[in-house]
Amino acid sequence: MKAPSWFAGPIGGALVVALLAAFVVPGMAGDYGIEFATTLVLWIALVQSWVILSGYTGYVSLGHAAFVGAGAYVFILTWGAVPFWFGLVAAGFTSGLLALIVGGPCLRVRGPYFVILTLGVAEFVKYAVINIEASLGKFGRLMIGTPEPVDIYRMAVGLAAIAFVMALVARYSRFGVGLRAIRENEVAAEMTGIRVRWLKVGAFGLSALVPGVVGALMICRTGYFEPLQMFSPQLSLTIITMCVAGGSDNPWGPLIGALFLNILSELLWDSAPELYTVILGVVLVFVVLRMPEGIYGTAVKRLARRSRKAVPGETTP
Amino acid sequence: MGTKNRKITRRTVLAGAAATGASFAIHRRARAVEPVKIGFTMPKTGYLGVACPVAYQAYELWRDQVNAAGGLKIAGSEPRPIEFISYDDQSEPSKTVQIYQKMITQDKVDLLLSPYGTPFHLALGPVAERHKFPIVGSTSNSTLLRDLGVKYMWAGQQAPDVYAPEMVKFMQSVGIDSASMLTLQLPASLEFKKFLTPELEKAGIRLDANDEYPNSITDMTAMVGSVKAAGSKAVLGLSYPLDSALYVKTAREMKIDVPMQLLFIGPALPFFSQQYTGADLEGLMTIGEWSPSQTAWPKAKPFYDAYMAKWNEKPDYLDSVISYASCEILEQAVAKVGLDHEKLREVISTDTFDTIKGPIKFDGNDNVATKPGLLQVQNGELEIVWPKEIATATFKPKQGWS
Amino acid sequence: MIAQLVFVGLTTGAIYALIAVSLNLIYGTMRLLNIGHGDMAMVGAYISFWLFTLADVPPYVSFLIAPAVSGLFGLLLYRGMFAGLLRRVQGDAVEGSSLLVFFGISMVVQNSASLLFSGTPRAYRYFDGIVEFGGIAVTESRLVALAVAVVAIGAVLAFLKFSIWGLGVRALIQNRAASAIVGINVDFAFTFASVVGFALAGLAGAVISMYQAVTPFMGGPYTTVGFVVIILGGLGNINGAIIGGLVVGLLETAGIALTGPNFRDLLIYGVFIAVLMLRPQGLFGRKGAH
Amino acid sequence: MSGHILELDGIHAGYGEVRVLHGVSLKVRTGGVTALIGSNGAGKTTLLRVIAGLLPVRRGNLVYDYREFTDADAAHRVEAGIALVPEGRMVFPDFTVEENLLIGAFTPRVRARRVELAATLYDRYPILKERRRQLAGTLSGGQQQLLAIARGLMSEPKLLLLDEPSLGLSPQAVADLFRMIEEIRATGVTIMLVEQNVRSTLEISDTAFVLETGEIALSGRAADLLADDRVRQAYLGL
Repeated sequence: MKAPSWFAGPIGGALVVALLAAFVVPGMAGDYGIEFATTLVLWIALVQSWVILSGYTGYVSLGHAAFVGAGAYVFILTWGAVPFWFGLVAAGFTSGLLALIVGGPCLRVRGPYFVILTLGVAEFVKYAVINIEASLGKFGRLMIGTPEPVDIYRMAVGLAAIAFVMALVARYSRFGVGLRAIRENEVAAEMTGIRVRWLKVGAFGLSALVPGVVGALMICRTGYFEPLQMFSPQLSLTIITMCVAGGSDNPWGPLIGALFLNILSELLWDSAPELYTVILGVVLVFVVLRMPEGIYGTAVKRLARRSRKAVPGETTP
Repeated sequence: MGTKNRKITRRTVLAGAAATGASFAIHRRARAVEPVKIGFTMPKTGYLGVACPVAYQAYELWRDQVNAAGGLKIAGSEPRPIEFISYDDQSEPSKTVQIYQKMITQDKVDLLLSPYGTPFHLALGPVAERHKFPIVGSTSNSTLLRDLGVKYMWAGQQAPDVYAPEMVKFMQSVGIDSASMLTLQLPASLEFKKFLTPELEKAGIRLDANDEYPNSITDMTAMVGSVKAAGSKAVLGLSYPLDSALYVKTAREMKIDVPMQLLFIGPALPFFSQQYTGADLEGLMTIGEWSPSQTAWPKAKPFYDAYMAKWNEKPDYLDSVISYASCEILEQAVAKVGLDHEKLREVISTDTFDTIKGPIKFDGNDNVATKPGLLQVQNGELEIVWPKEIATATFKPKQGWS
Repeated sequence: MIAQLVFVGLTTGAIYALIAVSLNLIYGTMRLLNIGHGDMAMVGAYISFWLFTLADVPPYVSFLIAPAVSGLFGLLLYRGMFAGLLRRVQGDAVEGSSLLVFFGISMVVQNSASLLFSGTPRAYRYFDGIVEFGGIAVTESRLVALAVAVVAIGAVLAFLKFSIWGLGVRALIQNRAASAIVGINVDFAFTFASVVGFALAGLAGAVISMYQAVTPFMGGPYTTVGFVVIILGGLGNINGAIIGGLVVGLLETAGIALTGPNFRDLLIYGVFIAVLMLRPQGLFGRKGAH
Repeated sequence: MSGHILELDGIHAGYGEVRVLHGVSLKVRTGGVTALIGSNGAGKTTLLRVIAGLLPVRRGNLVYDYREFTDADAAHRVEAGIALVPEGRMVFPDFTVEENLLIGAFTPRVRARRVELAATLYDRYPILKERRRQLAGTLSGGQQQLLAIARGLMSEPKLLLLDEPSLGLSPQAVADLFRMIEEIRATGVTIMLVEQNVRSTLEISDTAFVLETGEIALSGRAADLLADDRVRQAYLGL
């Protein structure tokens, strides 16, 4: 799939939605609404970044927490010393760089080895940062003068839009064809001349840029940095949950997964404050067992069957 | 466990949908007076889930007591019953921020109690400031709250820069001239270490073994072994509940024979005395300046008894007590000036409050009335051994293990 | 001191090995990545705690009851969920799907426990005398843990080595199609692996409850260690899991004695990463086994 | 030499969306060697997998030993006397030679006699006895093939399915293999043989079927097929 028209539509659409979200929602929603929307939009940015490597190639990474944490750490280190925007960009690029460094060796292993290895690397980075902070005599760092919630929200919207476009381009460009060839059959892909190794490491690096910035925005929200929080493996697992719930073969699935789980969590924790994690678990099990292609994949399939027409964004089993 | 606040809340209005301020309670109890809504979050799930019951159990006890006595007294109006609006913040400060905003703007709570833990107080400071909503802090003890420069939040516990010198004074008073320090790599204990180290140095107390360990620790043999080899007169365990228990297990195996063995958080918790009793518990020290047997505080013993009766376990002398005290402060302030937030801020900032741990008075963000202290297990009960003014017993060196 | 460190490391390692062996039994046969394994240990720990607290049932009786309950749980999960999944899905997709299903189950189990029992840590005293021998002093519970782990692992090994069914399970771990060819009832063997795998996790939990506070969220670290261990030892390699468990146990005691306790995790994950870089199939895995 | 041990009637089977067999019907006589030949991708391996119960029948009927076996699972078929020696051998590489043999007698009918069955096979194939403690993964290709067949014999099959046993073997090993097949045949086991080595196969076979694109294209006595022009052209390169 490389039809440019198919490209332009969603990108334009993403921009329009992003602009609407950035300027209309704050007027309508109260403080709480903006906080909810920020959370949602940050999750969207995270899941879009995750699919670039893990959704398209099938290398399921549990290492996203490391990139979020590393971004947050660089951001707090540069806080006050460099302009705000520069700090954000530095956060993204540091995480990207980290991914490039660890990606080479990590991507030599496959399947469950890769899953657990990325978890191990993320934990390693976490405890490294904890030790560095402790040796510096730091005990959590406070940020004073962080941007207003509505500004953080707008930045998050922008970031999510960028992440979405990145995921979209990565999916439907030649780059994406290569990535998906890796998932289908890595050896065959290599033999057809695809530079598998570069592609994988490149995708890993690319997928780490956005979480770095997300990490920076996350600490802006609370004005506080503490490594144990920012490097939580729970975050990586939640990303996977959202992507799988939605379907992780294209940018639409994770988008829907993030929307679905955020709204569900929102509905549940209010009406059943202590049961919602339990119900969330049940929903996850149900989706995986009954809708293996995710909500989006299943919906597309149903629609296709009903209309007997080709539907954009084909899915693979 | 225990009774949960079974309230019916409105369905959250999602972003995008019109978040209207007009609230209609689906279910309103047939009461003449509308309850006072008090909101807070607790980390019921997530990594703090193990620690927070001591705090919310104190809140719930307070609510039940006030309601049983006819409701919350409000200056200029009839007493009204208390209704809690409480949520699980999943041990995530960002969730706390989000939920407090919701409670302020959508649930329209009348008053707020504080969440659990220092990072959560810090994250909440700016929210209190933005909405000009006073929050009496409880389980927060960091100098960072001061750095935040907020006018609507106060710390219940003393910051380490006040605490550390007191601890060292105590050590000098009992002739301790050397110590080993074991520090958990979490913010509160690292901060304590930072302020304690120079104080020890100033006082000429030799620091022998000085290790830090991560929260994932499962075995302390190596660390406690280095303490044993050092032969210090004190072990300062800047630890949290689970690793405090691990320390005791290991120290017992290795027969650590040190007169002062202090564990930051732990010995006062109920599960600790399920696991260790008698000679093992005897003589252990922890931080805190409260005891039900301090007769200078007439409310202390009744609180202890009521807590025991309701929850069938002892309160935590640090967290339960300060959480309850923060409720008392709010209660007394409301009785004096009503529910107006600005007036509340005014009175909380200036008045002296009579609580279960004696008078509390704030200067800036800090409680300046309570002197930080140390507790020691003696005959199975926690006694205040420092400061001298409120001591309920004198320090006895730890006498070995069972 | 060295003897003390090594011995304590071995007791810790033995429990890790027990958890890893059971995790590997489930992974090796069915290719299910059970990230709820530690939560089964948590269930076992609560069973042991409540039986002791409410009914004065001594822990050594719980060493039978806890595995029975968690084994039943394994049976229900296999019959209710994974039998169907394994029929439908093949290859890498099994690992991916099972990871998520178990993540969901883990959320349910952890938070149900939290709802039922609250987050308060629980503990009880049993086997808490101190035994001294050859310059080593340890709490009895450590010795009991060591003994239980050795006996349980020994029983599993003996079964795998000497019984025809054990041979069948080992055959299944190597090659599912070939196992079907020789007449192994794969479904039955899967059921067996589920029951035994979960039962051993419950047993480990009952043992752990003697010396560690019980909380709803205590399982997570054991799951992580379990995975680190089985990857160190080679996925599906039962002997590798035992040695891997002991290696991690020793790293935690002797390793941090040499470096410093703050390096605990850097050490464990560092060794883990290094091993995977140098020998991607694990210390004892066969090249191309996977 | 009477009757049919296996009767297939209109068998359809495949993998996922891919259909491989489109209505295969054939009857295998009891005793002797039946050859199944055909080009790559014709569905020979698939057919053997269907007979062994590794792949479900989608449509059609499978009767073995005059009993309905269409839906029986693999374990039941082994118990009833069907043994498959798969393509690529599939010995258990981490097992010793002995363990590989013993697991071959897993099915209840022979399980109790597994040690004596192994002893019999050791007598027949001394090389296995020599290597009994060696890991199967370290054997040569020819030895692994021998082991795979011996493992199949451990279940005392009535019908032995051999899938490409000569693949990758040296000429000497191939010759040994065909001698071994003749010996097994002499013990009364019915053999169904899939081979690329069409000439040698037809020479030792009694009957033969030619499978083309999932259907039976030709069948008859092996000797007749060896003389058939179409077979000579397509499979013997003459």
